[in-house]
Amino acid sequence: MSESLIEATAARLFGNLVSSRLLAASEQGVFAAEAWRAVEEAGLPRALVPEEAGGFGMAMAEALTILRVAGKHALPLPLAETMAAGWLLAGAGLAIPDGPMSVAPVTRGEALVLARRDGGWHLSGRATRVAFGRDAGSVAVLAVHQGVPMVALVPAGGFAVTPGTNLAREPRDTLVFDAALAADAVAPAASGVDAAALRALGAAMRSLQMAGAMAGLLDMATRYALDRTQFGKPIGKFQAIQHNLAILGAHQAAAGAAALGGAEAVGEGLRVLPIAVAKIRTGEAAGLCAGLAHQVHGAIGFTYEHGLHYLTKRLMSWRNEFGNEAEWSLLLGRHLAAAGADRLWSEITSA
Amino acid sequence: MSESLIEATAARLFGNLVSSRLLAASEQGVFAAEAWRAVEEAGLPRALVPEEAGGFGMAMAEALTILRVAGKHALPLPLAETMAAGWLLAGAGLAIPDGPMSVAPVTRGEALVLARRDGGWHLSGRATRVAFGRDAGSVAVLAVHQGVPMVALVPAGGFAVTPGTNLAREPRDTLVFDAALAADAVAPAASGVDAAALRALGAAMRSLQMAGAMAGLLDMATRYALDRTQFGKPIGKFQAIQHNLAILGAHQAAAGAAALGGAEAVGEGLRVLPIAVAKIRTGEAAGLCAGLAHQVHGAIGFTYEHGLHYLTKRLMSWRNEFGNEAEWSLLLGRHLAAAGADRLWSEITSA
Amino acid sequence: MVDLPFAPPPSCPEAEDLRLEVRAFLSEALADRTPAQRAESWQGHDPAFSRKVGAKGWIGMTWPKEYGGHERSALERYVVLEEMLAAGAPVSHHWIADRQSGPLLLRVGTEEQRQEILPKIARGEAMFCIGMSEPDSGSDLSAARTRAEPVQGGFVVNGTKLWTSGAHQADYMILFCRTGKGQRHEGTSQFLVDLQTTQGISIRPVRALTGEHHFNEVVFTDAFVPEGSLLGKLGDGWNQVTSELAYERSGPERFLSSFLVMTEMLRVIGPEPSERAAIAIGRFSAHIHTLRRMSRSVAGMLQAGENPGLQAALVKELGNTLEQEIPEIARLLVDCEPSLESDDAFAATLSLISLHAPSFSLRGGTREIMRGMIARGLGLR
Amino acid sequence: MVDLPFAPPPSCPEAEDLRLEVRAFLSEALADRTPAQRAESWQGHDPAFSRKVGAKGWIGMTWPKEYGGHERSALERYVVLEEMLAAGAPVSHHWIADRQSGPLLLRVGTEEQRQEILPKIARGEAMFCIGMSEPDSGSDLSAARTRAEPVQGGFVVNGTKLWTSGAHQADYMILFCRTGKGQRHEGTSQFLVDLQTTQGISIRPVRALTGEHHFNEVVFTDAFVPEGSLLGKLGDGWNQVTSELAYERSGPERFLSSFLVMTEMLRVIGPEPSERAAIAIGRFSAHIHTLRRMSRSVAGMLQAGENPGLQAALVKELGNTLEQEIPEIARLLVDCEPSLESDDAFAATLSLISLHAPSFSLRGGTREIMRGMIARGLGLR
Repeated sequence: MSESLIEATAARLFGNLVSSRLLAASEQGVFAAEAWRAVEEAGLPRALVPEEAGGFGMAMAEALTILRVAGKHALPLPLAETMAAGWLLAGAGLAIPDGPMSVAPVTRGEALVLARRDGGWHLSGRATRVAFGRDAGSVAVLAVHQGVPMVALVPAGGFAVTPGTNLAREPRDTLVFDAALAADAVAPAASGVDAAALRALGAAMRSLQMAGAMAGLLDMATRYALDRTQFGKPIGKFQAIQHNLAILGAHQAAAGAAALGGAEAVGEGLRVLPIAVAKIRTGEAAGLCAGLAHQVHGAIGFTYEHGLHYLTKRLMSWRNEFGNEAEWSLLLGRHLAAAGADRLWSEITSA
Repeated sequence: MSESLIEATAARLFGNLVSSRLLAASEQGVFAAEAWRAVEEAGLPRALVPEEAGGFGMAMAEALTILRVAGKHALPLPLAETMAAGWLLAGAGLAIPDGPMSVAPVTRGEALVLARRDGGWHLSGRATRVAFGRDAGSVAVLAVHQGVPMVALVPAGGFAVTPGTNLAREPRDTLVFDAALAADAVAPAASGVDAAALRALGAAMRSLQMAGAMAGLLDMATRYALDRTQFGKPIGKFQAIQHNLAILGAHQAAAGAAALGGAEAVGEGLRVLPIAVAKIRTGEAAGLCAGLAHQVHGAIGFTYEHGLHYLTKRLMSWRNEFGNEAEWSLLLGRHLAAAGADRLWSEITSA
Repeated sequence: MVDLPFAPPPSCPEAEDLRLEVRAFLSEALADRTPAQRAESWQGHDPAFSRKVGAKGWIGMTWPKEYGGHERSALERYVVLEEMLAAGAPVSHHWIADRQSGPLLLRVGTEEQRQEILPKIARGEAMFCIGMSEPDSGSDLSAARTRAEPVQGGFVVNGTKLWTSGAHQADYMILFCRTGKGQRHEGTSQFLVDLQTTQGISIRPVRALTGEHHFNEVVFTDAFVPEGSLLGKLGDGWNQVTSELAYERSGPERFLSSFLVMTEMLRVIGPEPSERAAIAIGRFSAHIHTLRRMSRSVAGMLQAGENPGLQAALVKELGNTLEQEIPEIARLLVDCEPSLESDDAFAATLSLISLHAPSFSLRGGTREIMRGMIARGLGLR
Repeated sequence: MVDLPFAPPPSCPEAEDLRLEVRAFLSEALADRTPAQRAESWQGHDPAFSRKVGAKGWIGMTWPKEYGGHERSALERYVVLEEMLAAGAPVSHHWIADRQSGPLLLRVGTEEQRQEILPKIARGEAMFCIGMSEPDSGSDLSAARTRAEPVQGGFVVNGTKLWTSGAHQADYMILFCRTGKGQRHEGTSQFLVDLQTTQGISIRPVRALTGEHHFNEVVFTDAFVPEGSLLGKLGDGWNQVTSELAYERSGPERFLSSFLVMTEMLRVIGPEPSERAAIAIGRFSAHIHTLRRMSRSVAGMLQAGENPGLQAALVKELGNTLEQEIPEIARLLVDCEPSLESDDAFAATLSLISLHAPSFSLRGGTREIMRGMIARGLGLR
């Protein structure tokens, strides 16, 4: 994985912030507020926001690579979600608040309803599996009004939270909205931005996080194999372990390539096919790499104390979020089948 | 694999009969007539025929294990087919001729038509992928007449043959029937014997042949790994090769167990679920074991001169015959789904 | 002729009557157990349940009656085991003792040890744990460093055991440690350690990645064990432990750990599944059907007094692969964001089993160790 | 930080124009080729086709113009390669020379060798074969025994090369053999052997399991090669061959060998596939899409003059797995009894590729060798 300047910066920051203690506390439901402030001070949550709206003005593909680094460190913060919220809000021309944010809805088939009321708006509906919903200072919501996708900014308090978690005990909450919003808290989404686009952005983000987590696994597992001695030599000298690490290495490399392809596609107007590829390929690699990393680590990797599980549990969760491999494969496969056999190759090369 | 007396006898016989030269000639379309005579003299083609009809009166499950041995030696003869034909004929109370036989139809969806004509019968229709059709002295045919499954014995000449082959260049011919048959050449099939039953018997037989072929692969690949030296030691001393052979060994053991289960089910009135299990499990193992055996052998196994391919090409063919894994899995899966979650375990234990 | 012999399983018609009896018992005894609790499989702990199982005569089934056993066949015992696993019964209070510690005592224990312990096990009242692994001795058991030094009237034990499942709940530990001067396999012995009465043992939880407490670190500090606690022959520990491991690996728990994912998936999918789901269900069931046959063949070997070490390794190799594959396929057949706290039965079951799945090919011997054993069976080592 | 660096592929917009040009050429040049013939992939042999490709300027694309090359980028060359493979073009007459022998000559050849040979290659008129493997030297190249002894004016070669693809059709062989006293890697050299004029070479077909003739055994019996045929430095054979192998493994032929099965499967499955088929098509395509990206990254390394050995091994590891998986899944999605003689395009394509599939993870270096290289890249060896 070649590293850009922004990635190097993020790696230094996250490396300093994230400890086993922080991760364990986060699993207990304690929001890492101090770490969040440091990340916010570095400006990272606004990485997808254009310069004129208070962001860096960085190319989107490059900005998104921050999430690969976050994934590698299992950063227990709503960085991806706040970036996505900022992108939604900036696209709609809405002001972007400070503080952690999230986006909704994220689950297929869910929709929120906006209605005009008293010169302002009223938002209602239910959104499940909202990442860090309980910790968000505000949530950027996508809702349709009279056929037009609208973006609304809803501050905490504008929704009721029922807590839930994923396998890594990251918050994945159910939010029930029933809120009056001021007229200027709602605006039409940027052109082309709708529920499918938000889902695609989420898929691209999780792909990058997964690619980072797998790079972390490769690093941890290889180091462990060089350290741990059994039968009189480091286990990394056994051909079977070498092969396991080689396979892990190959799949994480593919995941990294696919995820970067997805990030580029976000920058090119959210081209959906490379994002599908990214989520399919990283999702498939996730389980495989997690399994191999555990196999190399043996019993120690199965303990809470050892940090391996912070990465493997995230991988086992993230691959299901914003559409699993089957969902995206079905979309991609149907597209290719409709194009037909004689266009298969040209579809793949132009996707 | 534990060996019965009949298996030991068959192993000795096939071991003497089958040579690389015989196999190469068979691939060129030369019928191994001399070998056939020896197999017939040993009485093996009648192994499924009851004593009163001129057979051994052996238990069916035991008799079928001959086919495991045949598979192991890649016996290039219609032994399974002649056994199946004898079983069909004996069940219908028809006389069983000497000589190689085959059965038809064997392809899903194909049916032959019997009509009364001139005090006798007329058989018409087309049957594809009939094993050794061109070499058969006669073909035992299953056809429906007025809703009743009938068995007919059709001597060579009673059908036109268009030759075809499988990947191992075993004859898989298209037969077009248009024959007048004497009244006593046709009789109702034994109770419960219909096209599905014939297909199940075929599936059980191919499962046994595959299990045998995989046992042969394990033997060949293990010996090769002990003989072949690279990097200054037998390749079988490398952990990666040991693991490949262990996986091959495990899957061929499962294939052997499943195939014997299928054979027992034939003896218990053609119970279809264990036969489905046999074909699914051996079919899945077939490709895996063939791939591993080739991987262990390296380039030499890829040459015509080396005998490995006689087994691997058969495995890659047989797994598709009488229903591939998907077809049988669909049948089994639908059965279990219809029974429901709370009966899943009891269905598996009683199948 | 290189081969891996697997005899057809002996037939055992009486086992099928027993099966119905076990099912009737379990349907009542487990009525209140949620799918997520059932998914704990043989790690579920419930001493009251184990006592009930003991009262039914389903612990120590194959042992002589004089030691509280029931002199039934290994095939009958097999039926009880697989029914317990398929139903998700909380068997951990008696499982290890029934599987390996009891048989070990029968084989090498003194008459006194047998008389004292075996009836308690058979009643479901004596839980065992296995003190084999150590911090530097996982797959490589012969690197164990815990040592028992002979003293007046017994031995003094020092050292640390790790990954000891259930030590915090167990009554006894079978301790494997060094007692002599030899290297590696030599100079090792086994002891029957009473965890309730022995001084100098501290047990610290080693939490699993789920936060669950199954494993422990067990530290022996000048712990005195009496002479009578030596199990088998002094210095014969390696041989004893090797045959104990064949027992440890011989059961259906090596391929049924994910079975409840299948059950719950079938419930979600319903009676008319998609082609894709039906094919997956059919395929998994064919694998389980075959592994059951192979596993009954292993039971037949136990019944005949043969060592099923190689065959058990083959079953475990295939079974672990299947157990790990089932949740991976299931999650794609039923769209689901897994969560341990989900009140959806499928999601909760899938979550727990997915998190445990990586351990299936570690516990009871890693995949590498199993494949090495099979390679040895093929004459490659 | 342990990692396996993979730079994003450089962008190369001009390559996309070229792509359209190649497609137009191929759609005409291959119009009469049946699916089964296309399935032969880069083993298909057609000297007239190769001459046409040479005339288009698509052989030796990156070489200096003074040697008949076209000074285009490795990314442009990559586009030509993958378009040829995806279309099933019969490229074997020029493939090896373009991929590795030409670059080898460029790197280490004498000016005379380059002037004489490279333009011929670039015209598609010089077919090369690679004399590396021997009966006892497959994966272990350093066990080679073929020897060239110096004599007046040149060398006399004795020994046997095996698995030499296309030797019976080739004009030249790049011979790897021993020339010095050292063991293993030491004392080896490479020679450019003119197969048309050299005496003492006999070429015997080694038929493949399909009956096809691609491989050969090439026996050298006191074969004299002139001094000027030494390629590179005497004794430097091992280093030269190692970097040659990185070229051998760097191309898209390591993951596209089964692509035509997908094409023909899609034709059978039609525009409205079952959920199961659509998911499989989507998944395979995602893998190919990703491997293309990685492979373009390798091309970028070649362009930058970097050694892509490790990255090529990663692509080959993943690519071979995919190539072998595609026919295995396809046969279950479309019910089919394969036969090489079938007049059904899918069956014929599937048959040929299924039979060849086991060789994908052998040719160009076995899976074991690739994984060993990756492990070395991770610092484990």
